[in-house]
Order: sequence, then C-alpha cells, then structure tokens
Amino acid sequence: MTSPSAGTGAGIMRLHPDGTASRGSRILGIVVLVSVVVFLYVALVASAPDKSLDAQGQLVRIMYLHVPSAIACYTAFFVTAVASGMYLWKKTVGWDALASSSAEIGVLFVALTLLTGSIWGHTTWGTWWEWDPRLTSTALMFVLYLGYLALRRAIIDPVSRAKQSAILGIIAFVNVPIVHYSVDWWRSLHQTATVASLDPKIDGLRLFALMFGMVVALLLYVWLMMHRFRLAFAEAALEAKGLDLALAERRAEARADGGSVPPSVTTGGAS
Amino acid sequence: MPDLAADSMLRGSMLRDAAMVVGKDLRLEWRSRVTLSQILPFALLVLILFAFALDPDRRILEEATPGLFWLAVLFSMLLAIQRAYAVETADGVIDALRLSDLDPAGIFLGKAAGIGLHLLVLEVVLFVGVTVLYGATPHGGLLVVATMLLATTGLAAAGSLYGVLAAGLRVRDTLLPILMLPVVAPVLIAGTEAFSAAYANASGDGWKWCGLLAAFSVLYLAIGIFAFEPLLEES
Amino acid sequence: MDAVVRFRAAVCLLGRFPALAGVDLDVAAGEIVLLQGPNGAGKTTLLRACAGLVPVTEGQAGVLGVDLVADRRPVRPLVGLLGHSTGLYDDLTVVENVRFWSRAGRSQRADADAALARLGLDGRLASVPVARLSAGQRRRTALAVLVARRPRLWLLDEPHAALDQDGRDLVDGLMVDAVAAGATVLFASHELDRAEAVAHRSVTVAGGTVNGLLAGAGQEVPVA
Amino acid sequence: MGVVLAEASAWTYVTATYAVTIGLLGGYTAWLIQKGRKVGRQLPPEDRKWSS
Repeated sequence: MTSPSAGTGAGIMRLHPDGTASRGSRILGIVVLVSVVVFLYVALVASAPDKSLDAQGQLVRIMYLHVPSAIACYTAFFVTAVASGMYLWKKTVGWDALASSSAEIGVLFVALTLLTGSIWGHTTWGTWWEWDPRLTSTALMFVLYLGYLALRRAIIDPVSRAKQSAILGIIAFVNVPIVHYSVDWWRSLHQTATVASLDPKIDGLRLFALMFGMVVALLLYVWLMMHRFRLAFAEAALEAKGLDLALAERRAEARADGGSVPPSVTTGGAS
Repeated sequence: MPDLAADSMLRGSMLRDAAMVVGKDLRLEWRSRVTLSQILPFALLVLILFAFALDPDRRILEEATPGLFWLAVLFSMLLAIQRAYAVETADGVIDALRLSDLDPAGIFLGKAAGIGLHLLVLEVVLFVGVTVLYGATPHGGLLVVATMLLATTGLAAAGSLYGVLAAGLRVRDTLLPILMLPVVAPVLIAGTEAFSAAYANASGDGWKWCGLLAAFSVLYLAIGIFAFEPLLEES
Repeated sequence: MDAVVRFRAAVCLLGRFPALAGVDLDVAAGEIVLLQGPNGAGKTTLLRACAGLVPVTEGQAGVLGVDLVADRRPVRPLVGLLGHSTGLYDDLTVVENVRFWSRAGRSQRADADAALARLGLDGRLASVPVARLSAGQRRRTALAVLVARRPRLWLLDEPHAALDQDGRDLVDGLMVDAVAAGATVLFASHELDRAEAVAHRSVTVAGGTVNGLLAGAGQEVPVA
Repeated sequence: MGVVLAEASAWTYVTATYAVTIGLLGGYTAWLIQKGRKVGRQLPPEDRKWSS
C-alpha cells in the first residue's frame, strides 16, 4: 500500500489520497468521459435532424437527453428498492448506503428528466409544462423521492433511519406503477396528441444516438454510484468511529463519577 | 418479522386488537371532539376558500365540484392523520403500545379504521357542503357511495401507515404532507374521475376508477399489516 | 431459578450516544434492587433496556430467560415499566385508561378494578380525564396500570417522585406485595433514606456503567 | 407556431438543454468528489478499503 500522502498510482492513474477514487472508478471514469464525447458528437453533429418535424428537426436532439435520463432515474429508484429490501433482510450498513446513494442520484436524474421534458414541451406546445402522462408521473416521483431524502435527514439514529427509509424505499417504488397507471388513464381521456409527439419516428443514426445515450446515462449512473456509495460508507464509518470515542469518554466519565468500571468490561469488554 | 403478523392473523387476535384500538379512538374523539370541533370546520372552510378562488358566478365551481370535493377531503385527511398519531406519541404512549401485548397489525388496522370513520363523517358533511354551496346536483348515487367507501379505505390505510412512519419525528407535521400527497394522488385522480362520471350521469365508465381505488386499498392494507411492526418499533 | 436479570458488558446506544457503556448486573428472583447514581448516569436507559425498549448493541443481556440481544420483543409482556412519562391517554378518564391498558396487556377486567381500588382511584377520581389530574394522581394511575398487568419484573424509574407521604408508603407496600407474590423489583430513586429501607441490595450506576454482580457470581469472562 | 420557429432558435433550445444537463451533472460530480475527499481525510487509510 503506497504511502497515503503521495497519492497512489502514476500519471493518469494518480488517485487523490483522501478521495473516494480507486483504480476501478478511475478506469470507468475515463470510459464514461470518452463515451460522453462520442455521444455529444453523434447527438449534436453526426446525426441528421428529423425531417418529419420540418423546421424543428434539430429539436429531436433534446430527446437524446430526455429519454436516457428517464431510464437512469427508474434504474436508480429500482436499485434503491432492491437495496432497501436487502437491508431489511441482511441489516448491514452497506445496503443502506447503497439505497440512500441511489435515491439521491435518482433524484438528480429525475430533475434532469423534468428539465429536458419541460424545454421539449416549450418548443412543441409553447408552454413550459404540459400535463403529459409521463411528465406528470415523473414530477410526482420527483416529490415522492424528495420526501424519501427528507425522511432520511429527519431521523438522527442511524439504525432506525436505515430501517424506516428502507421501508419507505420499497413502498415508494411500489407506488411508481400505480401513479404511472392512474396518470396514464387520467390523461388518455383528454388528449393523445402529446404522447405521439414525444416519440417522433426515430431511426438510423438518430436511433443509435438515443440508444448510445441510454448506455452513457447508465455508465454515468454507475460511476456516480461508486463515488456516492463510498462517501456514504465513509460517513457511516465516521459515525461508528465517533461511537468508539464516545464510548471511551463515557467510561472515563464513569471513573470520574467514582463508579468502578465493571471487570467484564475492562477484561473481555466490548470489541 | 412478517411471521408475527401471519400467526397473529390466524389467532384472530389481530381483529380483536383492531376493534379495541378503534373503540379507544372513538371514545377519545367523543371526549376531545377534535374532529367535530376543529377538522370539520376546517373542511367547510376549504370549500369556502375555493369559492373565493374560483369566482362563484362563472359555473367553474359547479364543473370542478368533483375535484374540489376530493381536494378538501385530502387536506382534511392530513389533519385527521396528524391528530390520530399525535394522540399515540404523547406522554410515552408509544412505549406503552410496544410493551402491551397488542398485535402491531391490529394497531395498524384499528388506527386505519379510526381514521377511515373520521374521514367518512367529513366526506358526508363535505358532500352536503358541495351540493349546497356549489349547487352541483348529484346523480349516480351508487357510484358516488362506492367511490367514497373505497377511496376512504385507501386513504385510511395509507394514512395509518405513513402516520406511524412520521410519528416519532420532530418534523412530522411538515414531513407527512410531502410523503403522503404524492402517494394518494391516484386516489385524488380516481375519486375525481369517478365523481365526474357520476355527476355527468354516465356512471358506466366511472366503475373502472373504483377498480383502481379497490386495488390501491388492498395494496396498502397488505403493506400496512406487514410494515407496521418495524415502523412502530423504530418510531 | 437463575437470575431474572443477567447483563454482562452490555452497551446501549441512544442515537449515537452510548447511554450504557458497559453494564454488569445480576438480579435474582424475589429481590428488590435499588439503582443509585447521578442524573444522566444511565439509570433510565438501563430500566428501559430491561423492558426491551432499547437495543443492546454489545455484550450479553438476558431478562426472564429472553436474550435481549437476539430479539428483545418477547420480554415486553412480562415486565411492567413505570417511567417519567405516564403512558396514558390524556383525554380518557382514569378508569378508561386502566381498563384499556390492562385489556391490552391481556389482563382481566377484575385485575383492573382491583388495581384501581388498591391505588385509591375507584372513587371520585375514576371518571376524571387524566388531563385534569395532578402529577401525583397521574403517577398513581400509571401505577394502577402496572399493577393490573401483574408483571413478573417491576421496573420503576423514581417511583416516589411527585407522590405525597402516603403515596410513597403505598409504593413501598406495592413493591413488598409484588415480591411476596413472586415478582422481582428493580427501581431507581433519589430518595435514598426511604429507598434503602425497602431495597434488599443497592447498585451504583455511573457514566453508563454498572458493577452489580451478585457476591457469589463467578467471574466468567464473557465470550467476546 | 411550429413552422414559424426558425432553424436558429431550435439550436438555441438544443444547446440550452445540453448546457443545463452538463452543468447540473458536472456540478453534482464536483460536489461529490470534493465531499468525498473532505470525509475521506477524516478516516484512517485502512477504513478506506477501496483505495488500498
């Protein structure tokens, strides 16, 4: 293990000593960066505008961001639900850190989905918001998972925070289809035009741009997760470390109070 | 953890405990009259505020009656849930609940039944209020009643579950709305659409919304029965 | 009968604060044990831990044969906890509260009425909402709930607080009667003169640690 | 309204969307890496098993 101060590895693999980077995350980071550049080239330059939308041909390029970020946010919330379930089963810190990290990144991607959807809405319907079924259920999911993050911040005790947010993580995900289904029903009564324009006929290089966009979004999600998970794990380790310190202080307080620290504590004692 | 709920269901203690809890809640309401003297007036106030907001003489109120009705129910529901769990978190009662031999699933169903009954009373009053204040003449009575019962079950089950989730927290008053309202949005949609169908004398296509409400209720009753125990433990 | 309470190097956390940082305690059946110690020493947490309300994160902890570290819930119906908070519904009357909580604890109605009588609450006070009672009367009502449950282990947190003289005599009498009926009592108190008169043994709690092994208890080194 | 939209303003929407996306993702990444280092610094190296 090289000395922590000088940073590990050399050249492009030189990692910051304190950070959450590792060989794996650095390699994936490079892959993500390269694929983003390729994606931008294909999405913005190489692929032709969509003739069927006449003057708005260029606008189809917004879809290359909108659809992938939607895919990424559903993936993130699915990971949160699975990690929450695993936490209830295994009760280890790792699963809780995974669930919370994925939820936070999911909220970021939901925000992106809403932003790109709203800009797309302004170009085609002239209003910054359209009660299109998918946009509406995405907005509801946004608030729902903001509530999940708010619940995590509201609970101090790490164990009960993990357990309660695990249960909410599962219930929230179970809600996604219900919200989706009822909103689709709700809007399908009133108009179908918006649904059609959200999926303009896509083929050729444009289809590649869209598909490649999804791959890049998922790679980016995994990369962000590697760092966010390690940050959450480090914070949990810090909390645990704080506990040992508090335990030592508490026992010092006992001696100061004139009480004697019990034999089994000093000999066998807590690990 | 789930096996506890399953075997207590077999012993039938779940329903008996639920009856005990809802009996206690009704007696508590009888003594304190919080719903009658505070939540009910609030519900009517909401209807009046809608009228200020929507210019009564331009028929908007009458057309929007189904939606406004269910919005008023949703806001009153938040107060009813806050009250239902404020009672349980006061003065160490939650410890007494844990120490008692009451089956957690029974407590969940009891609290849900309590919230549901309070909501039904509120809905009846709101229904009269909407009919009188907004001049909306109701049709399709069967669909209206069915929607009310199913929606109330769903709201009560979700409310009882989210109520205990937020119960132990200092910030529960501000956290409960953002946790609950996105979850009960489908009930608002289904309720409004079913009522619109009833009011438009086209009860036929209102029934599929009742199906959605029934599915929502069954789902939340099931989740509640199994998730209530760990939540009560942690709150 | 082995020890009703057996703690070895037990650690309990309240959030991130180690309220109990290492407890060694034995309480044999039929004993009345007094917990002494300054405020914030961990007396309340220890009583709540015995009641299975606080997770024991390290060490060994057993009450009435239930291993609290593995699953602490089964011990709850067996114990009676009298804390600083009363655990009563303010809007319900005294008799409604005692009857509800005793039924919730699977006791019979007769136990509830007997408890009310024993605590002198079966007269005028019975139909008074708890919200309108004085602190002492609320404490008596909470005691009535505990008596009605007929627990095998009494866990009392400063039972004498807020009670007048005959109230305190009543509490001492209840403790002695409970032990006579085969229960065990563990209580914390600051009124040392009265408490030491009734207690068989006294244990000191300081800085979340307790050294309360019975004289004869072997010095086994707990499995780390 | 669609037809009137000139080719140029279509591009401004597209670039705005890409700028917002890259800005948000970039900002979050910067915050994440920086906080990772801040927290990592307080942990002894053996607790950071991903970097050994």
